Amino acid sequence: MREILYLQAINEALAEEMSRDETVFIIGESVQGSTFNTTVGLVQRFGPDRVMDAPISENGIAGAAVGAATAGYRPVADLMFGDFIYCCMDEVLLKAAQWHMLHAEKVNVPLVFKAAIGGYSGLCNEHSRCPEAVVLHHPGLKLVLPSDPYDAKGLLKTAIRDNNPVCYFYHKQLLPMTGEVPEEEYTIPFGVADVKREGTDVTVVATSFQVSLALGVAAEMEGKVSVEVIDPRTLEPLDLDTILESVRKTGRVIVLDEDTLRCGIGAEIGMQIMENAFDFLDAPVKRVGAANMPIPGGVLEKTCLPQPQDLANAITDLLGMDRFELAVQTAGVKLL
Amino acid sequence: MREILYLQAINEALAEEMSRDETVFIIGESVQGSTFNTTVGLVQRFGPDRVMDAPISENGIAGAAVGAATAGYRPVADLMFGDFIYCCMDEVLLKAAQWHMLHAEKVNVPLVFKAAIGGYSGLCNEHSRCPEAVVLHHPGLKLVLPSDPYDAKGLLKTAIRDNNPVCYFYHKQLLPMTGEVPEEEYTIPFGVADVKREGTDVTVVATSFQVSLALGVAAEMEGKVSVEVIDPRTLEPLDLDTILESVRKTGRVIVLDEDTLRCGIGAEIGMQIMENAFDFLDAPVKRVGAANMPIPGGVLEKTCLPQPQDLANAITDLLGMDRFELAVQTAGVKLL
Amino acid sequence: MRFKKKDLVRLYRNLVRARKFDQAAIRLLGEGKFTSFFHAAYGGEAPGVGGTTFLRQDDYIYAHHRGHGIPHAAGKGADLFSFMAEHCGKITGSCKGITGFHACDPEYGMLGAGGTIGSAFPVSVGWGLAAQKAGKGQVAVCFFGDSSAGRGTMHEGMNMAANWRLPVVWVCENNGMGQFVPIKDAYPLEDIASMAAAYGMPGVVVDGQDVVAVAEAVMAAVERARKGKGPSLVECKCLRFRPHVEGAPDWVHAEVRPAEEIERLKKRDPVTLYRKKLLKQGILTEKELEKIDGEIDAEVQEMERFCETGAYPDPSILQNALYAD
Amino acid sequence: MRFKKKDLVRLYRNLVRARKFDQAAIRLLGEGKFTSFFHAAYGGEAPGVGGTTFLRQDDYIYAHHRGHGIPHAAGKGADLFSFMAEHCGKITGSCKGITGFHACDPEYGMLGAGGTIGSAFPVSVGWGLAAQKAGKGQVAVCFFGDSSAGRGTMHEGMNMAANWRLPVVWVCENNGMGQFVPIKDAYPLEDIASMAAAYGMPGVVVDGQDVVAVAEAVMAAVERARKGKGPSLVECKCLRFRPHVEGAPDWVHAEVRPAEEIERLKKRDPVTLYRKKLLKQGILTEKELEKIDGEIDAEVQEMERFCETGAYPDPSILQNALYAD
Ligand SMILES: Cc1ncc(C[n+]2csc(CCOP(=O)(O)OP(=O)(O)O)c2C)c(N)n1
Ligand SMILES: Cc1ncc(C[n+]2csc(CCOP(=O)(O)OP(=O)(O)O)c2C)c(N)n1
Ligand SMILES: [Mg+2]
Ligand SMILES: [Mg+2]
Repeated sequence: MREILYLQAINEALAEEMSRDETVFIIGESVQGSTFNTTVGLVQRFGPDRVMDAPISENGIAGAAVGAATAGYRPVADLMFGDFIYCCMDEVLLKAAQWHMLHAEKVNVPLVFKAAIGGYSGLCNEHSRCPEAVVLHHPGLKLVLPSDPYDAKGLLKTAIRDNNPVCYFYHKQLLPMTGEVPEEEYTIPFGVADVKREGTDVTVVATSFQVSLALGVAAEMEGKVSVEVIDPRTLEPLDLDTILESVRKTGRVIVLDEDTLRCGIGAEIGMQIMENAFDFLDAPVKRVGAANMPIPGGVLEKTCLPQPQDLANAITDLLGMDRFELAVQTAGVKLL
Repeated sequence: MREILYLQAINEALAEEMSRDETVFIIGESVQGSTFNTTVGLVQRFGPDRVMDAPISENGIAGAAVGAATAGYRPVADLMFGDFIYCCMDEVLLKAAQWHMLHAEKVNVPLVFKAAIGGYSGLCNEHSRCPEAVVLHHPGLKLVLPSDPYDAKGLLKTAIRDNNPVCYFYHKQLLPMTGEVPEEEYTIPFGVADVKREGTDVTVVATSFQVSLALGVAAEMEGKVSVEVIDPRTLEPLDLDTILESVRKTGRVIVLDEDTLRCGIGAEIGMQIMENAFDFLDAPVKRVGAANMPIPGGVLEKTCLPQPQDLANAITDLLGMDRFELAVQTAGVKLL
Repeated sequence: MRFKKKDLVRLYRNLVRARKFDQAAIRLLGEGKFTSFFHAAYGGEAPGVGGTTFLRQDDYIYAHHRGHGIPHAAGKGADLFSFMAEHCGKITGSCKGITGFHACDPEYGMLGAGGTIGSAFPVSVGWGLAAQKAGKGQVAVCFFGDSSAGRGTMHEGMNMAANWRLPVVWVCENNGMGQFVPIKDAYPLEDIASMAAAYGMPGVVVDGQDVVAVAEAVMAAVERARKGKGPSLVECKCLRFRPHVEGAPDWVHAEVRPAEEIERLKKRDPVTLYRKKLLKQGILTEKELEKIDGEIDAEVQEMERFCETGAYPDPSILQNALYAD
Repeated sequence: MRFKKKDLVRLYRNLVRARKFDQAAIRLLGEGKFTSFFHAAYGGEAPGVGGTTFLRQDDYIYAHHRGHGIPHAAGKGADLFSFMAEHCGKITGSCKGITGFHACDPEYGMLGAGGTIGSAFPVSVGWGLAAQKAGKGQVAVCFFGDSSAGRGTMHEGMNMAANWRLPVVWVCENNGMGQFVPIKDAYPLEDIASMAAAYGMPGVVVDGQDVVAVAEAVMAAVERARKGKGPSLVECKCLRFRPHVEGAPDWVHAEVRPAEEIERLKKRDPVTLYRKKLLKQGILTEKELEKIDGEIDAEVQEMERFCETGAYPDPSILQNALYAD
């Protein structure tokens, strides 16, 4: 099968859905000349009315998407860096997420908030965040986190077709990742986890770029520890069954998350596991994530964000083994 | 000892700290004519330069507080309803919370974000929220949740004197609550939980208005179940020790939280208990909180927000007892 | 727009409907029949009514929170019964009692409402965008208060609309107050309309107590928008006879607004002014006016029965309501 | 403000410092010595330098992200070595290498910086408030880009400052672009200064390539602010010779900006223009200019050594750094 880049996969999904459905349009800052190359070439093909370069107005962009969605369009609001969602929380969390239910299902809000998340580029606190936990805390938004090109394309197509607001967060470090993507049309349903690697000793639940990190660690540990890596792919809806099945097998779980722990993804998935599989657990669920601080830039970033060695340590600790040094490095794509 | 209202306790703390320290000032919408009566009488005493009625500009108010704080003042930024924090998340979570550490401790950000939180008034999604989990997820902000007049006063005085940004969230349903408050000056240190009721069968961890709810349920169950109610009072810093001590005694815990569960306070405290006292637990930590939906108004609100009976059911389920009906009602103050 | 007699009559009817439904709301809240709060329009009904009565059914409107959109819904022709039932928390409400105060009537271009002041602006841009894309000549009319203009969302919304020449009309209901704060203490200039120039769009000030003046100004802006000439701002100087929210003190900063001042304001009651005008111009006789008033009184009574008899919603309606299929 | 010869010389020195440090930054980033990104000021140094050189040390400034504040820090007199070291991620950096690009020099009124465009406005209001309360005649000068003006925070900030007559000066560095989007496609009018009228404050446009013109306009606004007359907006029409961010394509919408256009822009290089003027007016001779340039070259070399020799911070510096005592 042909291999394409993660960013190309996103681009293809956008192009295909825009061709398929005239009501789909993109609105955001510098989307014609694409900050992360995911929207490259689209304005040439679909024109500036469907690939709209907006003023620097996050509230305006997100709110306009809500308005247009309720009026029958399917906007993809490009928020550029995921961090910028902090500039339009009212629109995202209190409008997009809530208007369908609160208005007694008389209106739909079919839109996608698309944003590039994540660190490991040394860009400091306001260009490195992963806003998943904040989104997940607020009912009403679906939450998609593709970890490779195949998922990136299939999940984005599903996101655009969904009749609900979807946060589609793609990771900056994954942009240059290559992977097999069929030429033929396909979509990936929400709420179906993917077992990215099978194992028997310990379950690692991770999304987005952390899947790569976990797979790297699992490969390095091969022969010593058998690590199962589960990628829920969408955190809302969450495929808890696949996770629980794995837990029943391994009895030991780590939730690996790029973000800070407190009230984070690890806390939530950890709790759900404990609530539903307490008796299968040989040890408490472990969380591995960012240190409790704003994300620093420069060389200190790695003190904060989870590193392969942190996961390896957590695994060996959980299994009561001696720690050993890993050779895996976290990627560090320079962003421009 | 004299008894005063919760709202008076807040008012007294403000007045005392403003008298004590000239750099303290209040900035917010309609603070001279006080929306919730917590700032009543202050403009007469301290003048409009220290009790500033601002335009409807949440970003402006929160950001101005950050600026003034870094320049040597101690602003109390009144955000009115806690929900309005969604209109200034960038200022609260990425500026106030982060500037001290990121600027290598060269600047301090001593300010208080004061807001009225909570539901049970039928005011629907945008006038009923409890934004604690979002705050707690972001390192750098202290988080204070007084559950009675005594705590309301003592904790607010500490908040204003703290050299860091503090979110001080007071609950709308508690405003008319009376309680003993000494005439003499006192402060309450952060990070010291209060055991509001001792018990031996089950530990209920709750803050703010949920403490009242838990105490009501505990009283109703008296004789049947011995419920210990722990109020951390500040979620950051969190007095985990007092909670763990209780868990070691009871072996069963419920975290009661007014907000939705996912990535919420219950998930976090639950995880911390499991991480630190797994072997003392006779059953998984239980969470009781809001249903996974935007908070409805009107009569449907009670379908969403936790009710005394929900807590009672959780307690009996946890203890393997038959459920029984409670007589306790949730308060319902009409807000104006 | 030149108004014909029947237009002027319609305007009167809608104005009186707005007034009487607003009065009913004040009363119902006082009787404890509302499940949440109410911000009465009393005295400031003309902008909402004048700004909507002559819109097309498929035009979008974002109602201002004052009067909770009763004047706007009255003018637009949306279902006022279900709107009042919503306030009573009944299943027959426009949101099935789920919100307790939001209007939603998609058939009449009311696609939703929010509770954070200023969130109207960006959403209205979205409706304007949809209208422009659809190319059917629809407009989006966004109503907002003087003090709501303090929010940054106003700037983002107005700029985006002007930048893309969207068919949006911004109608400011300037009643001089934002909760307890006079707008003169929250904005340095006299007119909110002064902001329009910053976006290169027309900004006009009209007497917001004169429902015809409002209708003329808004419809001129609407026609302009329909022709693709972009947004405008119409500022209506209006009044508020009641406190910010029913049941709360009527504060101006930390002082109570004197009863005499309200009496003085009441001399410019928009309903009385319009009645006088209609009589003077011989459009309607006293008797005809009374007939209309009586019909609306009957409508209000019927509405009250409608609200009374409606059931409260069952929690089950929320079961699968979070997402659309 | 009438500039004396020594003022004009100081302005030249600061302008050249801005230029040479900015060039060094471009070079260092290219060599992989920076830990994050860099948005070069090249071509647009004059607003930052002209807007800060004559401020008091205790005046507050919020530097624009263009040049990452190098021009502003250069003018203000803040420590440029530590600022460059910050970009190299060293412990000797202004934030000990914690941010990789934020300036912070409280002794020179630089109390911090953020990465979300437009967050400058409200924080600057806070500094203006502090200045007003302190009553020592300080001002806060907030630098921002043309396209940053799209954010709602601009409106909230400008309105609050005008409403309370705060000593704030808003300096817009209008280089015609916001990342890949020309401001003409993001704002309907020619001048950002047109927004000033909406707040009843003066709004002037100056040639942002002329460092003296900038200094004059900003200092006039500063004097006004110091006298308690409130805020002003000074728009500097300036240029950007480099792409939005180093290493990225120099897009205008989806087209690459032609090399010829940049060559054309370079005819209005602010350093060259100012050199010519100084020579023509006989303020400085070619030799004197070269002497200054040489001194700054030496300073840059020293700075590079400073950056090179500095150690990387140890993670332990973050241990107890989240909170102040
Ligand atoms: C974001 C936000 N801030 C504050 C409020 C509280 N609030 C509701 S209405 C109002 C005053 C609005 O004034 P104006 O826009 O002039 O409308 P009016 O009520 O005078 O008609 C305020 C402060 C809110 N609902 N949302
Ligand atoms: C809230 C937010 N939105 C978007 C960005 C991304 N961004 C950084 S600089 C920039 C362009 C700014 O343009 P302008 O204000 O004109 O400054 P210039 O770079 O042209 O000097 C953008 C879109 C950001 N950092 N923060
Ligand atoms: Mg008003
Ligand atoms: Mg620019």
